[in-house]
Amino acid sequence: MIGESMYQELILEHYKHPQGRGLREPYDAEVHHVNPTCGDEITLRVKVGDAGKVLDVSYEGQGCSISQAAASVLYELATGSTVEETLAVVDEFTRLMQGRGQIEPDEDVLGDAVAFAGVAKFPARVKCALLSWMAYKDAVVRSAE
Amino acid sequence: MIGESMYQELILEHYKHPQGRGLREPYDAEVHHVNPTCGDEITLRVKVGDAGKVLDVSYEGQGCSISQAAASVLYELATGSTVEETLAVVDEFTRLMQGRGQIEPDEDVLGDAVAFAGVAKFPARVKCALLSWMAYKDAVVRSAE
Amino acid sequence: MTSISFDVEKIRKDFPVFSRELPDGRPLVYLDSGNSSQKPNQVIETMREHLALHYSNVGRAMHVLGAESTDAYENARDKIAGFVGAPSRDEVIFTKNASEALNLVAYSFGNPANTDPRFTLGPGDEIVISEMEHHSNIVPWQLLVQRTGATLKWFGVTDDGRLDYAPGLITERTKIVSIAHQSNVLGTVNPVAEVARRAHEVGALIMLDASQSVPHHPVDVTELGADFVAFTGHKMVGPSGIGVLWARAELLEAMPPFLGGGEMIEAVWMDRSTYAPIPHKFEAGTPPIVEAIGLGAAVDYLTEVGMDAIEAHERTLTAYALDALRDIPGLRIIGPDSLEQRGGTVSFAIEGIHPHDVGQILDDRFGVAVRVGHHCARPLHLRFGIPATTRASFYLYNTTGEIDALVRGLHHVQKVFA
Amino acid sequence: MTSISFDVEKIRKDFPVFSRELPDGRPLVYLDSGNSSQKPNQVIETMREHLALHYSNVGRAMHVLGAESTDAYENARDKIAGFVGAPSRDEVIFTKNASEALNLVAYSFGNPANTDPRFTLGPGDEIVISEMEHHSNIVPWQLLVQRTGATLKWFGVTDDGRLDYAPGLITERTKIVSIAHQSNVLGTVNPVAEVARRAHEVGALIMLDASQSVPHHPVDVTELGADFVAFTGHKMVGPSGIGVLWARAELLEAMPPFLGGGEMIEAVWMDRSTYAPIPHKFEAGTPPIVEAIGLGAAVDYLTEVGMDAIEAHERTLTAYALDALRDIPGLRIIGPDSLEQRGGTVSFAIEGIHPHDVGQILDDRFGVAVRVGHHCARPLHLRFGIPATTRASFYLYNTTGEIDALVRGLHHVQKVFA
Ligand SMILES: Cc1ncc(COP(=O)(O)O)c(C=O)c1O
Ligand SMILES: Cc1ncc(COP(=O)(O)O)c(C=O)c1O
Repeated sequence: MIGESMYQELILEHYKHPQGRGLREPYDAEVHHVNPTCGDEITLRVKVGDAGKVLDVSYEGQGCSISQAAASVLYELATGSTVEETLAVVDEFTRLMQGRGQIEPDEDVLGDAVAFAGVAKFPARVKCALLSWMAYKDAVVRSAE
Repeated sequence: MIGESMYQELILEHYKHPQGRGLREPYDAEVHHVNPTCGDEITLRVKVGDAGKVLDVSYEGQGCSISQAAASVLYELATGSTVEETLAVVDEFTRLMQGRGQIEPDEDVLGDAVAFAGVAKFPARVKCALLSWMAYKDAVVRSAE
Repeated sequence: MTSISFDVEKIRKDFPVFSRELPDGRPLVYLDSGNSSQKPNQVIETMREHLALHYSNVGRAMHVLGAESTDAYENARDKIAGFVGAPSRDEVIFTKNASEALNLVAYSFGNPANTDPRFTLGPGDEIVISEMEHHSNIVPWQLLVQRTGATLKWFGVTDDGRLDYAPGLITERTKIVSIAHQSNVLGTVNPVAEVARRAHEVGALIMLDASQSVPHHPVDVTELGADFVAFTGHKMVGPSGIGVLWARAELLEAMPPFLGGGEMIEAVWMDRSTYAPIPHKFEAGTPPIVEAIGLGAAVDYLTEVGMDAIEAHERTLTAYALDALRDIPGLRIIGPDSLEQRGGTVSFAIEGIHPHDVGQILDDRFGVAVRVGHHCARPLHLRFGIPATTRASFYLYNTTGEIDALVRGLHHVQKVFA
Repeated sequence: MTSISFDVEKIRKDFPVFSRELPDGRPLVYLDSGNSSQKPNQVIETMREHLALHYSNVGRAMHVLGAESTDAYENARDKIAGFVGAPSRDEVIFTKNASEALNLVAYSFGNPANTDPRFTLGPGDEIVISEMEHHSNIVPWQLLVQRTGATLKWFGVTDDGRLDYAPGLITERTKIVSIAHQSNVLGTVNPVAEVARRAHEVGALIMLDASQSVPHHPVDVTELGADFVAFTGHKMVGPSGIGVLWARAELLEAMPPFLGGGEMIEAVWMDRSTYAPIPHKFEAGTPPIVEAIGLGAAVDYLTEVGMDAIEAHERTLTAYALDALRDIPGLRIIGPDSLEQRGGTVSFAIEGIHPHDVGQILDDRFGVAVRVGHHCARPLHLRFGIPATTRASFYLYNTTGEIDALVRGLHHVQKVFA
């Protein structure tokens, strides 16, 4: 069951105990993204420091466990890395999610985010998983403007 | 093979030796019908006498053996009968042709025309068989006007 | 729980999918027939045999295979005409799904090349739908008003999930009313005969989206009083790729052609064409031949089981489900919670748990297949202030035991997210 | 006659129809693949298995069966994209047949709700087609000019059955050119890259009706230089009920939606909607799921045999047929009588005998299935001054022996009507 299950313990853990949740100051950019098909929403802020280091990712939102856990995992992966490093992870995560279950995830790049691999088989859920990650990408771009 | 074949000897016989072909005088009505899908054409005249007796059906046309033989068979069945009798045959023939091969033909009513039963399975051919019969019906209606 | 005469175990044996196991040995509990139904061997085998031994194009071919295919295809039309009480077989148009049937009718309006006053449409003219419609009965009309400048109006939905029917919404300006016979979310069966009467009173036409009624109830298009009725093969134990538009012959004759091409013509010149008589006028190109034949087999299958018996069986299941779900704390049924004028589709929300999570855990742990989301009826969900619901929908092959499995699953979901 | 590496007897074993006998023990000689092709076990079995064990609706379902169906359906899209060299899988739109694909593009023009200048259309604007088109590539454009007041123009056809290509017909006023890649009557392969270049030179778009080329030749949509390409599953050993529109992504994004409904939306409110990204934007309602999956299997099958090998085999058959037919007194080939730029479709007229009679006797006595009539290309027949032709069309499973049977049959026909 574990192999098949989309509900890896890790996802439930993040859903029940979201990391880094809440909107914090200071921030360079804030974005608000909505998934119109299911009503999931997220507001997300980023603060980037010297040498492109991501100092904080703070967020607030509502939605299913997948979308909420994805934001929590994102927070953990992003803070402390450089923008460049995190964008590489975002790209790999996007590739995995849009791969319709056909793609072998690169665990070295993805870390905990690999737990979402099962989601890729359900097109309707892919957007849930990507919501916060797309918001993050958007916010990073704006923070550099 | 005989049972299946659309090309009953009778049809070929009528095609090669059409009965009553040619346009004759006198007549009460003349019609010209075309089958636009395959280019078959017929010009047909009727002369009706006392007590609704069909005195002559004369025609000229071009097309496949089915359409030509159908006109020849029509000529034989119609001349000498009453309009009312022939219209009953036309109705039964139409029913047979439009029955998609599902209908048991009434041989007593149809006489030789029963040879066309195999045509009903080929929607593209049904119009060939009906061309002269529809022209006849049309001409009879006009002759009464 | 179900009557002796309805042998659901025997019926299940006709559906090969029930003999399979899901990964990790989960059984399959399929409660998603409102989305699409499973297929019996009778349908699968009819299609296989036709593809293997009798296939060819229809209508235009003049050889043995062509005659066999044409016969089978046109016989399917006869069967479907009989199944819904169509006065004439020529009124049955094969489409690819219900959505195409709805769009076909929508595209008949406001076509500058057609002057029949019933189908002209422009600013000032009105179209009436309802808030409980499937997107396939909303978007075609939105696209139509965008093209023509006509106005779209709609009936609301009451708190208990009924059509908020206000006859006054249908006026002299209304050209067409299009509503669901049965809601795919609420299960509500609408008073369509009454709405049809009102539409005709003001000279408007009426279309019914019967995608959720024809598979589950005996339906007679004449009794409904409708002008157009759309339904879809895949929800009635038939194949994908086939839908049906029934319409009164006189209207089909007055409508402009929709798709142009082979089969729908009488004669073609480079600069103009004349069109084939109905039904072929609306069937451009090679039709879904084997799919129509499969739908014919589906209709035979449903008829043999008996539509009355199917309706009664689903009623039993629905009563059982409503009772069982009512007992779950924090569960709210969206739609009528009595059996009156409703079918076997039950949607609900569970306090504090997103439907996506409900559906996925039911599937992951218990093999229970339900649908979660807005079920292509987003405006209806907006009306109830929720982004999504969980929906269980029943069909002839379902059992009360499967509803028990659903309920057990829901208890587990609540535990996981407690 | 065919090369060792192409084992036609082995291929024929994959097609169950060749193991059947026609009534009265006639063998089946199927020379009507230009109308619709037969299906190999690989396609039939893929469909049967999916219907039996993996079926459910796609996209919207979140359970094991939903994932299996969605996977299989979307994999089919990948396969078809690969088969025709589409730069992106999102450019492959599933329709019900080639006719729907052609109509979809025609309906994209002159829609008052869309302002992209490439798709506006009105009086003064021109559409260019040709006299050799199938009705499915004529009537949609006729309907479009009737709705919009644009002008329809066309290339003629030369006496030897070639496109009478005059670049000057395509002008600054031309919005779209739509022509066949290969004629379904003449067999002629048109110089489409040249026509595409000219169309693009004046800022017009170009659509190719590839219904008769994709099944028979290796086709790469990018090499063709086209903007839109339509083809159909049933002519390429795939099922009925499925067709394909390939188009450049950028154009699909600029086009207005065609059919509205479930699956093609992003968000719906009662008064407006936003649409899904391509390809789903053009796939309203439940798609032909099992049919797309079957087409995927068809493409796998053709790829395994090899499109180059199929093309070479058909070339051999065509050369053999042209030689043999030339020897029949009173027989006139309509179309190129050399192998240059032509495919395996040979149409002809026989002095003094109506094609209906030719076809029916071939079938009746010899089990030889050819097509007779105007093959949905009536204007082309008018051009040659004949109401109808007899057409033999070849595919990977045909043999030179079958062409011998055709020739024997034609001699008999001449005897019957002598
Ligand atoms: C050249 C050509 N175009 C279009 C079509 C139409 O294809 P379909 O019938 O699948 O829509 C055909 C086949 O009938 C064809 O041969
Ligand atoms: C009420 C209703 N209308 C229309 C549709 C659309 O049917 P299809 O997807 O076959 O076009 C559906 C099903 O999806 C439905 O439930």
